[in-house]
Amino acid sequence: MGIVGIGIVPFRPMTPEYSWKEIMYEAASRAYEDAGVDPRADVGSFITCAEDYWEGFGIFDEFTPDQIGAVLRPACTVTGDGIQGLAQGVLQIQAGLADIVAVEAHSKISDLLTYEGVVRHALDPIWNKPLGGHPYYVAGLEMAAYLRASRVTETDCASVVAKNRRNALTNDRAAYGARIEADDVLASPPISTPLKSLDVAPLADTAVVLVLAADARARKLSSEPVWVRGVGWTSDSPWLETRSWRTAQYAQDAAAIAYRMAKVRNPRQEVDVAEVDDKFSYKEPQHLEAVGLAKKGDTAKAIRRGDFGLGGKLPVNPSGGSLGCGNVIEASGLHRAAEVVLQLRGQAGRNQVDGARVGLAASWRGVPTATGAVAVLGVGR
Amino acid sequence: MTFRERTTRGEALRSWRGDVEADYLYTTGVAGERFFTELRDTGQMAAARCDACDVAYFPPRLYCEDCMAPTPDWIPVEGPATVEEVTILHLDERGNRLAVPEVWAILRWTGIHGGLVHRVAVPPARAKPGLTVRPVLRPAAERVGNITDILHFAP
Amino acid sequence: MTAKVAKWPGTELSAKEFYEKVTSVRFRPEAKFAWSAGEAMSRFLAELKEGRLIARTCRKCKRVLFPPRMFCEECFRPTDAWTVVRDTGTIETYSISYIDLDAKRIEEPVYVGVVSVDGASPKMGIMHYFGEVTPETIRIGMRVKAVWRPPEEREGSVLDIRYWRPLREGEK
Amino acid sequence: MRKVACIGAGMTLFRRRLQETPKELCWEASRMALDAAGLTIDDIDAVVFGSAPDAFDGIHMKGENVLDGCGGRRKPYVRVFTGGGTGVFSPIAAYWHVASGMFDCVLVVNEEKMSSCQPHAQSVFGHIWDPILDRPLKPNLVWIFAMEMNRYMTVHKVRYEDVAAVAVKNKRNAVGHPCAQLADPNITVEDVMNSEMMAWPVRRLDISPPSDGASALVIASEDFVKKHKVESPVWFSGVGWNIDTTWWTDRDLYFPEYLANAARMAYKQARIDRPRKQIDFAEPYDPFDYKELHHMEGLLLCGKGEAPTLTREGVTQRDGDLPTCPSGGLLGVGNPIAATMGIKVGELYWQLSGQAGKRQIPREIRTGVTNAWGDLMQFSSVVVMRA
Repeated sequence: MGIVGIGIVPFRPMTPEYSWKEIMYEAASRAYEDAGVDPRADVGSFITCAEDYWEGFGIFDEFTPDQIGAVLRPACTVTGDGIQGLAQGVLQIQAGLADIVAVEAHSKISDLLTYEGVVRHALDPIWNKPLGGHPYYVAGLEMAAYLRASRVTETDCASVVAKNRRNALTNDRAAYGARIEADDVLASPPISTPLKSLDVAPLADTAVVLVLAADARARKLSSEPVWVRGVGWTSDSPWLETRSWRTAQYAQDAAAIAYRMAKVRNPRQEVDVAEVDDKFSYKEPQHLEAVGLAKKGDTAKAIRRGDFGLGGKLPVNPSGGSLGCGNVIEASGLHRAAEVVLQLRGQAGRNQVDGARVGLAASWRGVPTATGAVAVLGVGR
Repeated sequence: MTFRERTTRGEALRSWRGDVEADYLYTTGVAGERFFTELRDTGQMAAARCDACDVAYFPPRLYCEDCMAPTPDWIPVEGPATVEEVTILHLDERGNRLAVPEVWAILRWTGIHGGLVHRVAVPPARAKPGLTVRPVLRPAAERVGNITDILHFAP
Repeated sequence: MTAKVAKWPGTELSAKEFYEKVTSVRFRPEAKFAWSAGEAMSRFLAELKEGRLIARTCRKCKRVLFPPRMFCEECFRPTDAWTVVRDTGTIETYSISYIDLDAKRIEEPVYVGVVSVDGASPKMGIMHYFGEVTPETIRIGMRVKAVWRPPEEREGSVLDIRYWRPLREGEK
Repeated sequence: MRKVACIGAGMTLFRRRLQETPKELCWEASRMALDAAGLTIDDIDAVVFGSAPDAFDGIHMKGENVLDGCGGRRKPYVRVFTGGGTGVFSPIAAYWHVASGMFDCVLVVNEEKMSSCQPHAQSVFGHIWDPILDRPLKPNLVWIFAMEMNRYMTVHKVRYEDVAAVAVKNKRNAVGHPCAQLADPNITVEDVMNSEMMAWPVRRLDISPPSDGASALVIASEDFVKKHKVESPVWFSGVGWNIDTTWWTDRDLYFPEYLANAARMAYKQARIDRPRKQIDFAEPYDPFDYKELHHMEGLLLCGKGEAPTLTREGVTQRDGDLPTCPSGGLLGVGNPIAATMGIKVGELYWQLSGQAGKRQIPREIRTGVTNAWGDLMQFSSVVVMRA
């Protein structure tokens, strides 16, 4: 399978000039233009990644087909992250159900007035929800658990924020590029200790569409398609009480599946660029360890050496990540896969990682989930 | 931009208010009913054992999340809990700053898989992993039969 | 299946058990929105306030698209121009509702249905109320006209039209 | 393309109120399906979950919350969602998991707990409409059906009693279903015609009841079936799905074009060119009685406007030439939206494997078709299965 087209609407904190349909239409138009396909004639299946409560609809699936070209075509919603949607597209193509699949994910989170209320509504209705509390206590506890289990410190996490916001300054798609230092992060007000306000990726709006094609079609459509070498998606226990807090188990399991499919044996040597979920600062190192791109116990040193910076040994989140671009909810994973596509095509501008041939995108669905997905993308061969 | 034209007057753009709210009544379920009636009536807590996996789950449940076997054998959860991780929460449910921050913790019991995530009534400076705490229940006459019957934990 | 299974899972509760006996949690989430209406709907609402129904045209499929949209879902291209359509139309279908939003019974039934609007492409219309009709007189195919609220009461909402009434003899 | 079979099914009772939490319902159905297939959760490579709006159970990201009950922990697990169409769509997603070659054995679990929503599940249906165009009119879900039913009946000059006959047939068929909520061996067309008017032309007994429930299926590859020596697998021979425009007030509601598209997609894969001749029985989606008629026509099992005649002539009775909803359908067994997978794809499995007990169609059957329908009168999913 190859990715033959991407469309990204530049991230912004709010987008009053677009309805949710109009912002999706823009991403789809860009992606189909990029791929050189006509959605009304060429695309066999359409997938939108969305959750009703993020959107404010009883059944959001109703409101998806027109703006992605899916009227009177096979289309569905995956209530998950964009890489989970991408995975379903891969399966559909492998199953012979479609030759070309369009995968869409978006965030119109600025339409939501009660973000905390909706996140809280995802907590278990019997054991957690009735206790109240801002739902980010889950992230606070997880950060505490991770920092205690690793040698990564609050300062290391702060430097992740500084790196990603700075990377975002040279990414035209990012909404939150800024020159801030680790000290600024450490001095920002506490949310749920050790988590501070600048450790949290700010929300943003966008829409992202990827066009996926079967091998033969991909070769026809593109001189250099970006191949989906492997994809994996899993969940740890949804119970806060019995899940793994120190390790991102879901990311570890998802990566294992993706690597097996991609025949990646030594990720640290084979992956040239990574875009891993950083909805909270500590998630970047935690995810890097889980997907085998940082060695447990060594991560802090690698951060301090600058291994994950632009120009480092393994550039991580050169796009700026969620911390720098903005947290776009279910579109986060799909956006990062698209950023990896740009890197592998050599179209990442100032943030280009030289000679990138294999890239990884890893997503997480955010608090309170323990679900994530991993895609391994590559060019050549 | 993908349209033929766009308005350039900010005031021309509308937003439309609404919600997706409703009232809910969640039954606590088969396992929850057993747990919460016992907690309400006797103040006791219990975990559900999976014999095959030799694991006692807390909160108790109907089935083993690992092997999917039923877990009809319950054992009491007694003694103090240990604080495994702790966080000081500075925001309320709506994102406003709390005047008095709350202490939340992951609480574990020896020999039990799982535990609870709950508030701990302790000054933030004393809120550290390793602290032992006990549940503070609502007075017996005021219990309602759900998790709020445990008001918080305290040393 | 059936023969082998002695007891089918599921613990049935009566209303009394459900509301009064078993342990439970009551909760109301906070999930409030202010959806951006966007380019097309913002204009549509503004025109309603002026007592007009507006559509968009697509040069490729030659349709007059109502309600208006900035892109044509058939041709997957941007639509081309605004055009005012009429406030008369035809009842495509209807219902006479004896229940409200929460399925509670209401005294006076509500006449509701789809009206296709004159000047838009065939079958293109909106859902709305009908008035000045009875169960005996309302019918599919009936010609109707919008009854607008007075200008000072309009808010830029579909409720700026109170309902659609039968077109009178000789009225166009 | 790999051959894919259903090798086990399970479901809970369908009831107005069940005590189980959503995840407990999922577990009960999953456990039963695994037992029926003679498997344990270790045999399952991936899990698909299906459910309709989060707003029924009242849990944001409901799929995440229930995943342990579905056996999805530490496995590839995903939830797909096409409104009411989910009941026949999540099995299609399970199908592509296996057909892709990536997984050998997949569990698909569907669940709905509508009783959580107070005072009535209807309160949530208010949120399924367009916020700007529709919601200000305070619409009730029944309006959808009423408007579509009226259009259908008017275009084809259908008599109400021929529509009511569907409710009678299905509620009677449900007598043989151990999970049924509204089975009634004695119901008559008069009972339906005399039931309370909800939204003309829809009366109370035209409508399936809101329910709590869950269902599960085990879906496996041909290799797995052979390796495990599975008895009476039932094969997927075609799948299809299709969605129409969101602008439902721009369409003629008398015929479900999207369903015809979905059916054509499934029939092409199943090499069916004369559905009426090549299909032995059907489980059309029947949340309302006229919907069965609408869907028989959309499934191309008869011409436009012919379904009422087939019903009147007894062709669709269990012992007729084209039995429809031998399960008892949503009208008789209940309507926990997505969980109706158990009486749609589940019924195809049980009928084609000869395990339908009292509901078994009394002649040899080889091919069955089912569909579900959802969103705002705009989506359908279709599955064709063969013994």
